Amino acid sequence: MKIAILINEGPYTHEATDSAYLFARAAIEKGHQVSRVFFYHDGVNNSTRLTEPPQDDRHVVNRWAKLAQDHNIDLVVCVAAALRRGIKDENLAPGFRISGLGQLIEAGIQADRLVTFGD
Amino acid sequence: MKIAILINEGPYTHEATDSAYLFARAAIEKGHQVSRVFFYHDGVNNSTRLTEPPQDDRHVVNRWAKLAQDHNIDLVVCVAAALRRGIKDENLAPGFRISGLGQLIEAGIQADRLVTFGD
Amino acid sequence: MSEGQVKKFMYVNRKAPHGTIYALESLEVVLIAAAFDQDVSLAFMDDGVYQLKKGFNTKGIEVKNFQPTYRALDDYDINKLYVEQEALEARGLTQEDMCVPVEVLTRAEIGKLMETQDIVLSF
Amino acid sequence: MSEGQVKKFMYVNRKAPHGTIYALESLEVVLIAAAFDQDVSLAFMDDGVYQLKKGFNTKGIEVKNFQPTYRALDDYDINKLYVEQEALEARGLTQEDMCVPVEVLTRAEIGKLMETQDIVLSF
Amino acid sequence: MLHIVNKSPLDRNALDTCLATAQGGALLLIEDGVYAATTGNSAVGKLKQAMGQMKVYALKPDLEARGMADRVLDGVNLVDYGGFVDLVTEHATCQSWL
Amino acid sequence: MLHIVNKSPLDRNALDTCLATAQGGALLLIEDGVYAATTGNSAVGKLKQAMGQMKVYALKPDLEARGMADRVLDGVNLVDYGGFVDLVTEHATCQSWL
Repeated sequence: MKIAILINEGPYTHEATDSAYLFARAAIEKGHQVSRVFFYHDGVNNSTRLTEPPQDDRHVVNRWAKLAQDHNIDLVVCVAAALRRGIKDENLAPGFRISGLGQLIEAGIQADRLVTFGD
Repeated sequence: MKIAILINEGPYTHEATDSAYLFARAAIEKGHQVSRVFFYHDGVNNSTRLTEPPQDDRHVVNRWAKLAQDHNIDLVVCVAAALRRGIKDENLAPGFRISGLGQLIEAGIQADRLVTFGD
Repeated sequence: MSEGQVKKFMYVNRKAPHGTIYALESLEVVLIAAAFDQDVSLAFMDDGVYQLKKGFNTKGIEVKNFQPTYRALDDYDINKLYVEQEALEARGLTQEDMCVPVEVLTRAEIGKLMETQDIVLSF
Repeated sequence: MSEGQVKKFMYVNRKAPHGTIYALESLEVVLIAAAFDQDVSLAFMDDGVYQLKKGFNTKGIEVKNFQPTYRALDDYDINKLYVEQEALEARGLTQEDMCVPVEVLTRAEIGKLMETQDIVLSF
Repeated sequence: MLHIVNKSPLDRNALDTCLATAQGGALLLIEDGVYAATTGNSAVGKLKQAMGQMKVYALKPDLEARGMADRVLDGVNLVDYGGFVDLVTEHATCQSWL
Repeated sequence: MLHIVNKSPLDRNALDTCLATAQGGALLLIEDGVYAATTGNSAVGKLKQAMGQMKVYALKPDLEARGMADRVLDGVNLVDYGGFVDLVTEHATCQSWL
């Protein structure tokens, strides 16, 4: 099945992006396709290349980028939400792209399921 | 009176930083001194120089910086919380400085009041 | 882009305005959604009904008043707005307090509508 | 740095662990506070009592288990930990479920203690 | 002391816990917390009861932003940000019930 | 449809509204929502009542992280992330009660 994911909260502060990541990985392991992850609201903060979590902690941004690269997931960051919060090409992590809200609606139309993670 | 402020949430998503700003401005207007604003948790996101809110909206980061410059307020961003969330010298807005949690405790000791704004 | 498909999208709003940005950013999604010629409906539940309370005056908190945008929804052919009856009652509000025309439904009725959707988005 | 002053700091924790980072980052503040030779106490209220529930096993959610840090508090001479009795009861928990020694107080008793503080910090 | 509540009484438990914990003093409702001070809200019973023990204030700019300034419960004192500052300075400590 | 609740039942109203709205289907408790599935929690009455109309699941890794995996209410089905995926694919739609 083709599954799309919406993430509404940033890294570390809320469990949302962790739950979404573990869900996405499990979906792929079960043979499903995760077509797109859309980052909205504070979720855009998952895409900054500048995070440096403690060494004994997970690296939320990098593991999304790695999962996306390995399994061809389109990681889309909402441009309007990103501008408000200070995410731009200059601090965007590799593997993410900035685009419009239309990409969320499109993901909903094209995927078989859309699952939301937030606060 | 000497007043310190703690802000636990980022710009735009929560009203916390708006309330804190309007409170700080009113305190100054009443002749009090706002000695330090400490940004913790997602509050560190108030210090990125990269935000570009819609033109008809308030600019949360810049107005903190301006208020601080005009009234000698020490804007301190917690280093541990900032590293986790991708705030570093390279994207730090002018007027803010990154330092340790000790600055929060010190603010509490030295100020007459400490007021917290968050979620 | 939409491949000619029409899906039923429901946007569920349960959060108060201003305290958080969800109400405003949810509205931004809905406006974009209108361009995709999908079947769009909005449900306002719990504190979400406060989003439609007439008479926002945001000067004192120095933020933009986004309430006029709700009145623009009809221009985008978005006119299925459902408001939870129990939520209104618990907050001392009535249909007349709403800034746009809405249909008042019980929670159970909203639940039944939800079952008929292809996509439910919650903010 | 502390100018020789000793103030009474109370840290109020009302949020569940893991769902949000507040529990962990609050603990980081408390550890730093210890270095300032202030009078420190911690109150755990509402879902905050879950922060001390014995037996965290965070392998499955792949985050660091910060519970051992609570057991280190005593090494920093932080040993005034108050837990809300009503919160424990509403959650089916008892003092024996806590991972560190605590004093169980009613809400009213915590309220009285709060009145004796110089600084109350809430996360 | 001054107790500050910024959460809607029908969404979260902050007001309930605040009222059960506070030993007198004052309560200031800000942000989404101001809904607790509006007539017809099912939380007003609790607030009325609290008024016996503590003075209750609500931030007017937050009420106005939400279109609720014309339905404030009798006995609630409205303040602007300057009044908020005064409440903070008049009380020795404050606790924000986040 | 699948209803997903990630909030503690004693902190927010998400579970209450979900249960009052859902027309059958399944309920999955994740993140802080898993506390609703633990014995002795004052919300268990509601959950037991809901079990008459819908199947109830809870995410085991979230229960374990919170030290609550050994006190799960009878009748609650534990799933891992793979089971979460199955629930999403088995139901035509899902709603996250944020």
